[in-house]
Amino acid sequence: MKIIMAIIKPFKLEEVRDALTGIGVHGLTVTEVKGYGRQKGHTEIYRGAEYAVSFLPKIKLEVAVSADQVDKTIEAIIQAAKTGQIGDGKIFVTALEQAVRIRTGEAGGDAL
Amino acid sequence: MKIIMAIIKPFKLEEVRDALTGIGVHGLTVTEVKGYGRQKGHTEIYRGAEYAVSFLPKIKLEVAVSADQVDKTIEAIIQAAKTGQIGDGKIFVTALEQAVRIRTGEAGGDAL
Amino acid sequence: MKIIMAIIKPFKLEEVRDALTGIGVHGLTVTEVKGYGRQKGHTEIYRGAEYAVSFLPKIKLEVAVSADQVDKTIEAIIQAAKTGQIGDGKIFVTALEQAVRIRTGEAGGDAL
Amino acid sequence: MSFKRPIRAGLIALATALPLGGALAQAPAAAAAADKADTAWMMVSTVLVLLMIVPGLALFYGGLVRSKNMLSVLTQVLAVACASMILWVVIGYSLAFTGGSAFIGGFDKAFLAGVTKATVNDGGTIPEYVFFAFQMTFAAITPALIVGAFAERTKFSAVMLFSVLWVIFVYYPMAHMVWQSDGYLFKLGALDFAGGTVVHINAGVAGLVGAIMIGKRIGYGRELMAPHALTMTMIGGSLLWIGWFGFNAGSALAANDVAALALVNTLLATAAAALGWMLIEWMTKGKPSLLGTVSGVIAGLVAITPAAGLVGPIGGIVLGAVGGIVSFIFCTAVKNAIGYDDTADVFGVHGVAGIIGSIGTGIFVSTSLGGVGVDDYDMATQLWKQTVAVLIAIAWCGIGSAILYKIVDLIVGLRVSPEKEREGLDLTEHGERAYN
Amino acid sequence: MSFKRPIRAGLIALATALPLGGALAQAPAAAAAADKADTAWMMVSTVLVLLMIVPGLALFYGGLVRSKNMLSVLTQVLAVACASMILWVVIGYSLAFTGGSAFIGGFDKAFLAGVTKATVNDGGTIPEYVFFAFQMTFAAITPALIVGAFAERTKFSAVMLFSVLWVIFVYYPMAHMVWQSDGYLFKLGALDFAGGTVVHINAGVAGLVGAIMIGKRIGYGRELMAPHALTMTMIGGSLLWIGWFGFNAGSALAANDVAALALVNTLLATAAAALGWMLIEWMTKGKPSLLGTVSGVIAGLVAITPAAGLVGPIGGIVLGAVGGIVSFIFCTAVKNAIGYDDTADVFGVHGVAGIIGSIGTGIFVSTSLGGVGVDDYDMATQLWKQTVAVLIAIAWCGIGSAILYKIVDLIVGLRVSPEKEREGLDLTEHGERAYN
Amino acid sequence: MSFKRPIRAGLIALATALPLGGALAQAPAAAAAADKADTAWMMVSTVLVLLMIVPGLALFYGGLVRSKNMLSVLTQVLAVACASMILWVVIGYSLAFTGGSAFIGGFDKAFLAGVTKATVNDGGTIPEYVFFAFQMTFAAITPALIVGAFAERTKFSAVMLFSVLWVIFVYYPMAHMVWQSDGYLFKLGALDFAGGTVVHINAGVAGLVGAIMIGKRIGYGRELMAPHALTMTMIGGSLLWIGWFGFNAGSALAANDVAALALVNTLLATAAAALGWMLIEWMTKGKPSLLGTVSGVIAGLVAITPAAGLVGPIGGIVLGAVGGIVSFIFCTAVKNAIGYDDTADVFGVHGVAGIIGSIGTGIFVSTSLGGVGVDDYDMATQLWKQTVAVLIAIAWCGIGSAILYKIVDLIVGLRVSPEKEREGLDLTEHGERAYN
Ligand SMILES: Nc1ncnc2c1ncn2[C@@H]1O[C@H](COP(=O)(O)OP(=O)(O)O)[C@@H](O)[C@H]1O
Ligand SMILES: Nc1ncnc2c1ncn2[C@@H]1O[C@H](COP(=O)(O)OP(=O)(O)O)[C@@H](O)[C@H]1O
Ligand SMILES: Nc1ncnc2c1ncn2[C@@H]1O[C@H](COP(=O)(O)OP(=O)(O)O)[C@@H](O)[C@H]1O
Repeated sequence: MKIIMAIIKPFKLEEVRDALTGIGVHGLTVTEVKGYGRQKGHTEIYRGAEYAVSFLPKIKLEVAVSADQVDKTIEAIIQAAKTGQIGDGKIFVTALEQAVRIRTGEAGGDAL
Repeated sequence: MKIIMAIIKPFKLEEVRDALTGIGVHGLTVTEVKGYGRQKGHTEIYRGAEYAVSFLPKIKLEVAVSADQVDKTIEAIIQAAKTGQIGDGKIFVTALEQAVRIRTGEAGGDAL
Repeated sequence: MKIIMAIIKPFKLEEVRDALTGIGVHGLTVTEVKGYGRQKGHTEIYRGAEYAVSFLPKIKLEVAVSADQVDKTIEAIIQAAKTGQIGDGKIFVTALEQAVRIRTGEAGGDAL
Repeated sequence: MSFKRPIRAGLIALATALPLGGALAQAPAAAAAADKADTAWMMVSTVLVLLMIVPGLALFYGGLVRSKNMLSVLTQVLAVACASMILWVVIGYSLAFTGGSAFIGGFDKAFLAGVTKATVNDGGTIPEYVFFAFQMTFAAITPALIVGAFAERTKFSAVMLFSVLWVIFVYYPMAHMVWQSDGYLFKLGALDFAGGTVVHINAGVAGLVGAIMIGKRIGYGRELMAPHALTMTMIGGSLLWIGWFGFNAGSALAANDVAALALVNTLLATAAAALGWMLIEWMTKGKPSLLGTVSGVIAGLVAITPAAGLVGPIGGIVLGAVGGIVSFIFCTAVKNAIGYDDTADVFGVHGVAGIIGSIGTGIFVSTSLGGVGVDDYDMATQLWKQTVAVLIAIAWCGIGSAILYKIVDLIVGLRVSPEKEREGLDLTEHGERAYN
Repeated sequence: MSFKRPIRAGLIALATALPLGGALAQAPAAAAAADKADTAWMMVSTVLVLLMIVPGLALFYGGLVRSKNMLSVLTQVLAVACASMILWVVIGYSLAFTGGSAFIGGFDKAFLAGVTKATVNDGGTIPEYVFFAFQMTFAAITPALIVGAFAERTKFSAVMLFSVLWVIFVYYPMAHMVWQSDGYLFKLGALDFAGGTVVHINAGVAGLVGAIMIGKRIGYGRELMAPHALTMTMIGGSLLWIGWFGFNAGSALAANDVAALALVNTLLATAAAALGWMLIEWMTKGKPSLLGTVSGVIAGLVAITPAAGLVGPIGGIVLGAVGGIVSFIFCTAVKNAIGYDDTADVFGVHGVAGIIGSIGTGIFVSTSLGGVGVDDYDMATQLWKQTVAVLIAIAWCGIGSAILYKIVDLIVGLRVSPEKEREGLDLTEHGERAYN
Repeated sequence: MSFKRPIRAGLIALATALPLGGALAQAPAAAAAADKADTAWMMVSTVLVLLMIVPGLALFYGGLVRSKNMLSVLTQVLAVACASMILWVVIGYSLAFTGGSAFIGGFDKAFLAGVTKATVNDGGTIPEYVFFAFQMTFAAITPALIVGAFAERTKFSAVMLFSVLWVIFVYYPMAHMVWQSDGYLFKLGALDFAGGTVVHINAGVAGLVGAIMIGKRIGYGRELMAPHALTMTMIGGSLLWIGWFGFNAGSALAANDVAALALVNTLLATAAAALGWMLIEWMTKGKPSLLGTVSGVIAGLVAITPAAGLVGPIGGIVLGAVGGIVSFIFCTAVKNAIGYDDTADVFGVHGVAGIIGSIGTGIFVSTSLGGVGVDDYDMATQLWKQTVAVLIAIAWCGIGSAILYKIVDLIVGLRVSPEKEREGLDLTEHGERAYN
């Protein structure tokens, strides 16, 4: 099993969610984060104080999937989240050693 | 060492925290997240606009533990977080290769 | 590749960001979290209700780096985030199996 | 001092000195002409009391609950006030402010029968429409005050049904007894300038009974239930203060020297109470808090309500400070000792400071203490009268409310399911969220 | 009933009965003396209408948009109101309130020429300065009402330019036609106590045209666009109610019985509308919401505006309830069926309830229904006059606004780029963020 | 123009023209009767000034700080105002408004000695209680204005102690000098209609001295210190505007033509300043911001304060616009050049616009510029008098404040520890959090 963590633009969340359910991924966890990268930030001005803000609002998705779903999950996310402009985000894949469903105690692939 | 990431119902946080300290786990990090899964969402209505909201508030816990603590940590979380109803959440375990305590520079198990 | 996750004190974020860009790390993702550990919490009083709050505001950083950058990244974070007082936080390193840049589809080290 | 005294001018102190008999018959008051300055002031006062309710009270309570129940509190306060206003035109005004028995009025003015642009309030100088509207805002705020006590766990339908029944069976009789010239407490000579018994003790006791009968919130005492938005509580508390000038100085029913005195007292007693609560909290808990200071503001306002036009400024300061300090003790020590869950401390603030104010009015009205005095004043006698009024209010409201909660429980059920309580009333009862 | 009637006392009903000719000439009114009680009330009313705008309206709208556009809405409301005030002193007051044609006034009082501390409003009892200021707040709120319709996607420069042009070419003529004694609708005898046509239908129609011409927000109908802060909407709605007493009862231009009636109606019609919207929502959608109840408050206020001093309290309650229910139907069913994107339902609430109120005033003004009556009243005739006024307002404003939007689009462009709309107007148009 | 002029009617312009001697002796004013319309207006004005403080000023400042210090600002504003009110009854009113030297009054009215329901303000038409209350709100807001300058780093105990000392040693003498008929600046003939020197320059200078002496916030200039809730700042700014009508138009002490003029100016100057700040910011920084527009509102209000009843509407517009623009320049360019950390720009707005208003009043009071005029007016002379008043205010307040800060530092310490400052004052000084 793998955990796929994707950083995407906030307004793409619904599309990505739909794309994932489209390929049979029915669970995910979402966090509001701030991202720093190549995408240019903006300047905020409050009276005399000017701030160059380089952290931009992003959405972080975490999806646990079985190993064989990894590729099409990545594919689906890219498809849905891509705008082609800087700041579209990243997908990171890490190994998931164990998964447990709290309600039932089911473990492994059954827990997803 | 492992990182145990658990998604639980928000009101279970205090109980889980107590359960973990009960078994000697004295550090954890908590994030407010939104979860999407089998648990049914709800409908919000604002004048003429109706939204089916499928993302539900959850709490994500991250706990770094030594390998031998993994099982009892999982056990403790299940014990405390379980209500038996859909949406109780998941526990995910991933390998932790290195841990460092910023204050002291201690590394490995000593850092936890 | 590795993912370096660091829990730091909120007011250290800018310094750490600067330290990381200083060593050539130009992307990171930041989450507001609450931490529980040795650092003493505080008491809040609302009329007759007193709450011992043990969860303290922290910042979680996630940085994906190539394997050879791990050490100097850890070093830079420690350097910048350390105050020497309890609660400075932790650095956790996990393996990153795959990274993809959504915009271009680039994978691996090129995606960082 | 012998200015003409309108009914419910808060000047019950003078009751015995004035010939009321004739004026109280439903004689056409139309002959009297309204005074434009008094009219202007009383229109302002009416608006100010509405400001106390929305957004004042709604925010004050809303900030104290958890974010998942914010909108439910706001909705309850607004809807209860609106329902009470419509009831007021239907029967409320008539039952409270027409002659009848010593305990309740009649139906003569139901649906505002006989009230026109030309009628003037009984013995007064303002259009009866304005008097009607001013009193309506009192009838609207009182049931809204109660909802703070059982917030975060009660069904919206139950809140609405209870409020409607409560204003009819508890509020109108109390208002009649205290403010109408043939009312039992009015005739007794109990002093209540602006509504210490009718509004505050009444609401406080109803809240206490509700908090006990509906039961504690799930997790009370174990889970963190910190106020989710003290800024809103502070805005609400501030607007309550602002609006309270309509409540207190407006209760003079004229832009005169009595209103001026009530204005001064509503400033000073409140400031004293805010500092009182803040300082005692600082001394006993180690830190002076915003919530404490704002709570002191409300306690001071409640304490000065029955006394506003009757005591001198120094008396007002003492009354306010005592109100603030005793309410603090009640909300921190006594409440925890007893162990009920009054979400917004409706009893601890409105009930307790209301009682202190009502009793204290009997003391500080004394000319020897700077008060305006009462004919044939005798402190012991006056204190006895005040105590009777307080006890009647507690008894009437306590018993009446208990019965009504029971009835509502049988009809629609008082409490939401534990799942709904967990998820929050905003989503489950109202289908919306406060923060997106 | 024959009290002296100042111009724009909202008492157009009496127009035909009064000899106006002479008084309207720019005869020096300075001889008349201001009444201090009326002055006090009208200064308060002026302040209350300003309270409707800031923070009232700004928060009411601001809470309804997404957090990334909060500040843009607040800025637009504030800046538009300020610009409209400055315009008012330059030419607005003169164009609206001096004699001229049946459709627009002249330039006699541009820059307040001839207005001094000693001049009194035409035929009235308050300093002309106060009359000027009171009317100014009406001219300030009307364009600010419009911005809710095209919020979240319109350039700030476009909003400012449009507003300036709109008050000049749409608002001033309408105000003149309805409120000035030689205005077309004034002479026709159409009733509009406090501004149902001039303010609400006018703003509602301009909003509708704007929403359609500027187009839907990106993602409208697909993405979640839930109100980001209903607490702010509730505060705003409440302050609109509070301030509306200045708007309605202030339109009597005196602290008299007419103001008193308007006060009562502004309480009761609003409460009825709030409950009306809440109950029908409860019945049809399953849950009573805060947003629904607050929307009912506004719908009720709009509906009672043209009728406030003209109908009896029971008529007011009916009018309010109908206004609330019909606006609900419009904002939920009709709007979705038609498919335009009026962000804050400016048309659905102000337009629709404004029309209901304007027509309904023709009915409930009838003495047989408790109204104050009109000389030679005949329901059919009066309804016809009311309908003419409504149609003229819709046509004038609809056509005028469409032309102005087009002009603004040509000069500065109406809409921000999609990227800016995505990122939010707060950052891209104003360089700041609401929540840090 | 020769209406009767009460002490501190803001009409210092007429000082020389009136025989004051006799009236100023503590002759029993009780014989005079209060005017009910004036009383109504002044009670409203008193309430409005309180609205400026809570929640107005508290929110205006609170929104500007970081969320961890929100409650500390709200608590400071509220508690300082309450303390100042209690002090006012103890000695403040007497020291400011009884005869004595040219610099300070006596103790004759300490604890309101001799003030009863029957006494009327000196030479005026309102109950002395109302005059007392109105002035009390001025004494309450002034020290509260200061706290914005050193917010986010100062001990609560230090704030309280400083405020108490400051009102006694700085405010009362200034109020006496400017507003009491034997005061130095009153006799000099310096114009200050509603408190430009006593309130705004005074608070601005005290804030500046405090910001410098207490030092910068940790991280100032390096870390992001963006306002955490501009919505609150906007609500606060709006309520300041609303309440300022009590401050300015109330300073006429009557519901008369002077109040009417002040009302108009308080609308127009403010609108002009808001637009002025917004436009110059748009031109120089590229974007018009909400914070800028709201800051302009406050700058305009401050600038028009000393001039409100003395200049014509066009003069008011010019004064407001200049106030807004110069304050903008100061808060953006000058402040950064000098390099002190005045958290909420108390000096940049209140100090700077206060000075502009005070000086400008000397210009625009001229009848040739539409002002009401001063007997034997000569622009140079008047400007000199205005300058003297400004310089005295700066000197008196600057030196006095510096000494008091030093004393407070010695007794309780001015500043919290760096750890506490990092964690935020809400938790460390008040034990509570704003957002849960
Ligand atoms: N090395 C990294 N580690 C963690 N997150 C990263 C890293 N680089 C980028 N990100 C995240 O991805 C987001 C997008 O990256 P950015 O460089 O702006 O654009 P792009 O992915 O299109 O090249 C960033 O805002 C940040 O949240
Ligand atoms: N595949 C997944 N990857 C990541 N998080 C998941 C996944 N599936 C479920 N979750 C998280 O677990 C929560 C509970 O899952 P859900 O399916 O609703 O209930 P249950 O765990 O009881 O079957 C979800 O809200 C989501 O946050
Ligand atoms: N075992 C753990 N797993 C996950 N996070 C931890 C763990 N221990 C500590 N943390 C995080 O690190 C933060 C700092 O830890 P703490 O024990 O307070 O101080 P220190 O790191 O200086 O010893 C905590 O607030 C928490 O967020």
